[in-house]
Amino acid sequence: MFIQQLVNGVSIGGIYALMATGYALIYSLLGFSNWAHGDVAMLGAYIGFLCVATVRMPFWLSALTALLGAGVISILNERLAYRRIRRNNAPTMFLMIAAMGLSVTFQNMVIVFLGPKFRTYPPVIPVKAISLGSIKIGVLDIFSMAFVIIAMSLLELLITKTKFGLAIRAASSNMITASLMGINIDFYITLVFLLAGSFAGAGGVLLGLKYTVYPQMGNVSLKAFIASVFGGLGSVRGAIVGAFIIGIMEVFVSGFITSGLRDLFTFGLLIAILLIKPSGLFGIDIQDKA
Amino acid sequence: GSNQAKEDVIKIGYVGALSGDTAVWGQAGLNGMKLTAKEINEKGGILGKKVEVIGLDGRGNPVDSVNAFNKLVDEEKVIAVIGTNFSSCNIAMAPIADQKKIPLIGTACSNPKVTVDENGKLHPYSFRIGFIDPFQGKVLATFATKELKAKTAAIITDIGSDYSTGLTEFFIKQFEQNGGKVLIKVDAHSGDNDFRAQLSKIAPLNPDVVLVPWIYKDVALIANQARELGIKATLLGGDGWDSKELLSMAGPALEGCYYTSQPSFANPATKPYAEAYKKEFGINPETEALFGHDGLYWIKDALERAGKVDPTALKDALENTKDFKGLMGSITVDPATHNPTKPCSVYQIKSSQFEYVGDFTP
Amino acid sequence: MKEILKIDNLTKKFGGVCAIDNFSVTLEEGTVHGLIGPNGAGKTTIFNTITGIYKPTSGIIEFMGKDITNKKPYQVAQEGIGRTFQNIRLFSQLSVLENVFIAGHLDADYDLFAAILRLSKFGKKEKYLRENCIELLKILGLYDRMNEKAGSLPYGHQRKLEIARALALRPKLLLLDEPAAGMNRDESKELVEFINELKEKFKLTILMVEHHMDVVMSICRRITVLNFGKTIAEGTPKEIQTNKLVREAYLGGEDVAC
Amino acid sequence: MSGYVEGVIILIGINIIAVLGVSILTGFTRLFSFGNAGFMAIGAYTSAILTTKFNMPFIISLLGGMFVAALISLALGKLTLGLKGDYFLITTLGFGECTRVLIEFLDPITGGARGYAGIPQKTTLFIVLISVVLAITVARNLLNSKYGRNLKAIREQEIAADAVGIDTARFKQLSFTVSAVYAGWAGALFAHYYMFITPVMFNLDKSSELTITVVIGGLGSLTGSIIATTVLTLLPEVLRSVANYRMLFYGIAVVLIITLRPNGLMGYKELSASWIKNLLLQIRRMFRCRKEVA
Amino acid sequence: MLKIDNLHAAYGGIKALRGVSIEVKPGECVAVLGANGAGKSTLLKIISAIMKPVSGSITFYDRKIPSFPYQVVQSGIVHVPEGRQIFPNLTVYENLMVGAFLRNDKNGINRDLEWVYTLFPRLKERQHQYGGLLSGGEQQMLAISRGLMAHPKLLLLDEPSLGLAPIIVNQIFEILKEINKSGTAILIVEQNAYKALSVADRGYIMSTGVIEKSGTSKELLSDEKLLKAYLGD
Ligand SMILES: Nc1ncnc2c1ncn2[C@@H]1O[C@H](COP(=O)(O)OP(=O)(O)OP(=O)(O)O)[C@@H](O)[C@H]1O
Ligand SMILES: Nc1ncnc2c1ncn2[C@@H]1O[C@H](COP(=O)(O)OP(=O)(O)OP(=O)(O)O)[C@@H](O)[C@H]1O
Ligand SMILES: [Mg+2]
Ligand SMILES: [Mg+2]
Repeated sequence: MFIQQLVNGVSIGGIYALMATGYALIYSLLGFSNWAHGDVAMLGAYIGFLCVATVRMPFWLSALTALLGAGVISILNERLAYRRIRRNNAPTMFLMIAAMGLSVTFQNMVIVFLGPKFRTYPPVIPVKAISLGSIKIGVLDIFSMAFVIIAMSLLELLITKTKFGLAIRAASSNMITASLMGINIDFYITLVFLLAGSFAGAGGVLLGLKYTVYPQMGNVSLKAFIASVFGGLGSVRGAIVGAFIIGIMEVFVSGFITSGLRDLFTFGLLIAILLIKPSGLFGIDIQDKA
Repeated sequence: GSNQAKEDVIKIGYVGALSGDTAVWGQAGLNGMKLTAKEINEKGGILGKKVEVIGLDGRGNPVDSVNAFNKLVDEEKVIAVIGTNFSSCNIAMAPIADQKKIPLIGTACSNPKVTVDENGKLHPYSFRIGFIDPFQGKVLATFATKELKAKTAAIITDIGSDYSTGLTEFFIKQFEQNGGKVLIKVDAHSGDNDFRAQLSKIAPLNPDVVLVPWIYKDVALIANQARELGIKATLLGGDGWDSKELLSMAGPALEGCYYTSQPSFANPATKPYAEAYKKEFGINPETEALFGHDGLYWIKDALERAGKVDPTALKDALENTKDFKGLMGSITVDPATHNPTKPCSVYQIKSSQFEYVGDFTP
Repeated sequence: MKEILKIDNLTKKFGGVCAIDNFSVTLEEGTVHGLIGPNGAGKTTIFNTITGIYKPTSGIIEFMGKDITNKKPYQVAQEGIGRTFQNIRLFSQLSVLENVFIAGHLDADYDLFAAILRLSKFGKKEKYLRENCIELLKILGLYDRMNEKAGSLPYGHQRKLEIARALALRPKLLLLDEPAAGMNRDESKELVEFINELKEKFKLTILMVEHHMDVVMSICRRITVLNFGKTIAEGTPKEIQTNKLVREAYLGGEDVAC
Repeated sequence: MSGYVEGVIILIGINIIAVLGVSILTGFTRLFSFGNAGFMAIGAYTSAILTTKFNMPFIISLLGGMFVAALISLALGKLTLGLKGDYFLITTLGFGECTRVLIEFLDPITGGARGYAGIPQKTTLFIVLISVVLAITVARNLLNSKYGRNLKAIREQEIAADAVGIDTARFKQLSFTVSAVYAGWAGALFAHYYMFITPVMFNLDKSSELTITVVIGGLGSLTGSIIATTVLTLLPEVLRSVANYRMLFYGIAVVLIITLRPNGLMGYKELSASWIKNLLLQIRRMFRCRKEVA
Repeated sequence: MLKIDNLHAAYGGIKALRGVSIEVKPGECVAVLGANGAGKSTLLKIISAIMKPVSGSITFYDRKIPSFPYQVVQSGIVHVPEGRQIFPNLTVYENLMVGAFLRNDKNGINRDLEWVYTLFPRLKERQHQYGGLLSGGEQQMLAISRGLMAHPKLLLLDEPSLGLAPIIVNQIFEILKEINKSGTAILIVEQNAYKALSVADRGYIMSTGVIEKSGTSKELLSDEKLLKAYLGD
């Protein structure tokens, strides 16, 4: 049972991780919680669904379209809302509120134009589970886990080892000065939103395959937010670790104590960690030097 | 009051979730009513007057629903309101319906407190079409022990839902009274989508039946995940299962499982209505559409019995309903509780179709 | 003369970096004491340690005979130590007057109920405080701009406002971190006169970090020179100017005239 | 006045009280909270239980709700007020969710997810109006005293606030507790108006609605908060009949206001006689310019 | 190479520049002097395009200056801004690498890195420390070094001596002389007029948004009255 629950936890954590990555990426650059991230994932899931079920494209092409589509939507968010707020030099809280507004807008846009129905992907990938002794592992879980690990490793390399990474870290620290050093801020921000949006799209498609597609499915991104705080805001690695901590924690509390108190334990652990490490497990805290 | 006896339209309100995460039901209910109103008007209306349906959004939220109810009564001057499918919304609206003396007919809201308050006092203006949790819980438990010969049961409950917790409570009571044993009750939250942590606890206990008192979207997920984890037990559920969507979402995983509901789209009598609905709106109807249909006809029936368009007269006529025949079965109102007494239908899923098994009373 | 601040064997380490290394100094009441040294010598760190922003690794800080070593920043301020910041830290969205007003909060000794119920005590204290603040702004020459946002003042005025804010606290000891930074000679000169005036008027003791030698040499009674967190010299301006170590480590070949 | 209109006015009043609490916390101290609905829940349930189970008079229940909210804010603040920015925010979010989950879990006392019914209707339009006036006066007096100035100092520059002798921890706590008391107050009024409460009424959506309102009104403007509350409570009512487009328009409105008004509706300013006078002057000047051009 | 003609600028309603015209010729070092709030920093901000002018023209090598900061850097102008503006959560080394962002010559970058480390050994000692934890003066050294890492054709410096110890100030001006000799043009804003004019070929004196006076350094330094009036004795 313990091992089965661990498997369950890792599987849920994987989904959270996928959502948390894009979320952390944007946080690291613009310093705000993009509450619309989950809804971009939701739109990605719908795009993929419509491609597969209505247009009858092959799955791989549909998934790709979903990734790109979500990326483009994410860029549009930045272009139409966030960029203007950034230019106004408004506090970062404004970005977060705008994201919340976008989240409400997207969810209801789907309800109005596509209907509030629940939808399921046709079985393009086997949903079967393999048994290892008494342990059952979903094929889809293995597939999504592999995707998560590969995508994360590439991203980690991108951020720590390339000029792209240096540019976004510099920009996140001080945009005006970064542009004074020759960094094309708008370009890199667009790139980051594309990347984050595509991650969200991938997450959306995976969520759709595993569960169902519906307008509120993006609300899991709240877990991504919590995961990022666990790991240290803005740290992609931290967000991933945090995602798995939450996934496993939730499953263990649900499995061994009671689901009714699940959130209590999750937040209890969160506060406990923050009391010891005020900026999360991997967050760097540059003290405000007087 | 006699809001509008003189006007030549009869305005009936509908409160339901027209936006937000539960809009599936609210929109279906309103559509259903509009379709029905059209039908009634084509056949000459009620007491020679045309029916007009006014739907307002209550978001499935008690506060919004109360505001919507107030607006329907105070601004739109409706003489009765149908809705909602959420007990929480109706419990909040019931005292106001009493204050304003406007009948309120709940649809799938199943908490006893919708019509009878904390202290057992009747809300005179509050009615409902669907049945109450204790009733459905009892039927399910009795069906499990008597028909399925189940000795052991497990339950997975949506702890955030009054519907799910209510059904669970009364199922346990009856199941144990019938000599069965509830091996485990696990909690989960809707919106979680992944129930494997909870189901993994059920799997090794091998219960005969598993009660899944959820809404069909979650039922589909729970069923699929339960099978994935090797749970072979028969799954049981209530009227939350009642949607064609369930078949495509979980078909094989639910093969041979049962649920209780009102007579609904699995009932051949509803076929013409379902087709008309599909023709009009281009989508399959949800059960809430049938509630809208029956609610409106019920009001027609009562008004015609009362012989005049007046909310209080309507209330009295509703209270004295005997054997009103709707698409969801016949309704006879118990004047002490305003709950309809009607049999509960049991359906089975067989080769990915709903199959009517029979009517049961506990 | 009475000693007002006494720092004894103060050490502050950041990981491997020893920013202050066994530093000791004694300030006499009513004097201006200079603290100079190369960049990164540990001067700002000493300020931050005195004011409780950093906890010292070891050592004792005594203020008017009282041990304030491990006090919190606000407690140190309430004891009577005001300071300005090397990187200006004004309440930039608030008006000039509000900046000073805030710092005077200790003078407004009414309680929450008096404030909410607008008791007469509240009105009196507020009026008194407001007059004091305006007085202070007049002295500093900021009266004309008192309703402007602090953040939109030119650099030099911002530095003055920082001083005004520190004074509104009615401190006995004032710590100034590079008050003349970004000022030209003329402005520096004005500043020197101005600080001298303030010192008399408010009976202040001042500890000042500054890289403008003309300012330091003309105003300080004594100067401590720091390098790598250690004192390398202490004495009168004359002594410091001629000190070989100081010239090598800090002044370079420069000839500084007083 | 129709019952509907009265109901909407009461709802606006209750929302104003809750939003003022968030305004003090977020607009004037720059502490972001996504848990104030949790304090509302505490106020609502405490007062409801006091009224129904202990037969307390309404005023005692009301004060009881506020008091318990204050106590809990003290305990929570002790733990979390040291955290910065979004880290603090997430703990308040967690608090809000945990409150809801706990109320669901403590079924025998709170009625769980099925809600708590049978609360007598004690909140009247008159009581709400008095409460709103009181809430505004207290908030205004508080903010226009050294307490409010100290909060603003913390908002602007915490280190400098420390350096002028402001016990930042104490004042943050003050702000947090005042905001909790306001939320508890609103919650108690709410419970005794709608007569029925369920945990979902006080979920994350409610908390974020409060914060959205404050930001849209302008961080640092009480009148802005009041105007925004009125607008945002009325907006869905006006849109109620467009049914399924309702929340879509609401979402779009939020995005538009936040992108087009860089400082919210009111910025840091308060609506006052002189503000209006300035506005009129500006308009007049505009007219003059036109004339000159013409 | 840089030519500014009749430049106007404003913050909201406040006019900061009112018709400023200056010029920097290839290989020249030019100083802009003036009291607090004269508009010197504003001038540099406009050149590097982080602020938009109200009117006026700026050309670089006879071409209109681009409208985005990164394009300005691409064209060879680097601005070392007022108030250090280092990246607090990047290490010293990373800060320097951002300075060299547009360069692709690995060897050249490494050579320049060694060079700034020899200029400021302090930075080498602290190379893995976060920029935000440096002392004020160390940050200033880092800001200047970061600008040098870009290897610009024209270097804009806003009060480079701010907060630096006298010995370092002297050193900085020696360095500026050196890089100017090796062909980099410099436009420097300074409070320390004498120091600035000792390296500059020419100077402009600004007050409240207008150029009051210009001339070669020698001329300006010999004009006692002028120095007294605008720069304090
Ligand atoms: N929080 C910190 N963490 C790590 N190192 C620090 C920290 N604060 C200061 N330092 C280091 O301690 C040394 C002393 O810094 P400090 O700011 O006291 O110098 P300073 O004498 O004020 O210099 P300047 O004249 O340049 O302002 C510096 O080398 C700095 O890098
Ligand atoms: N962000 C701003 N908002 C409003 N006014 C500003 C702003 N920045 C500068 N100013 C005003 O513009 C004018 C010119 O400022 P600028 O910073 O260019 O002066 P400066 O010559 O660099 O002065 P300093 O020697 O103090 O750095 C000043 O009057 C200043 O008050
Ligand atoms: Mg310093
Ligand atoms: Mg400047």
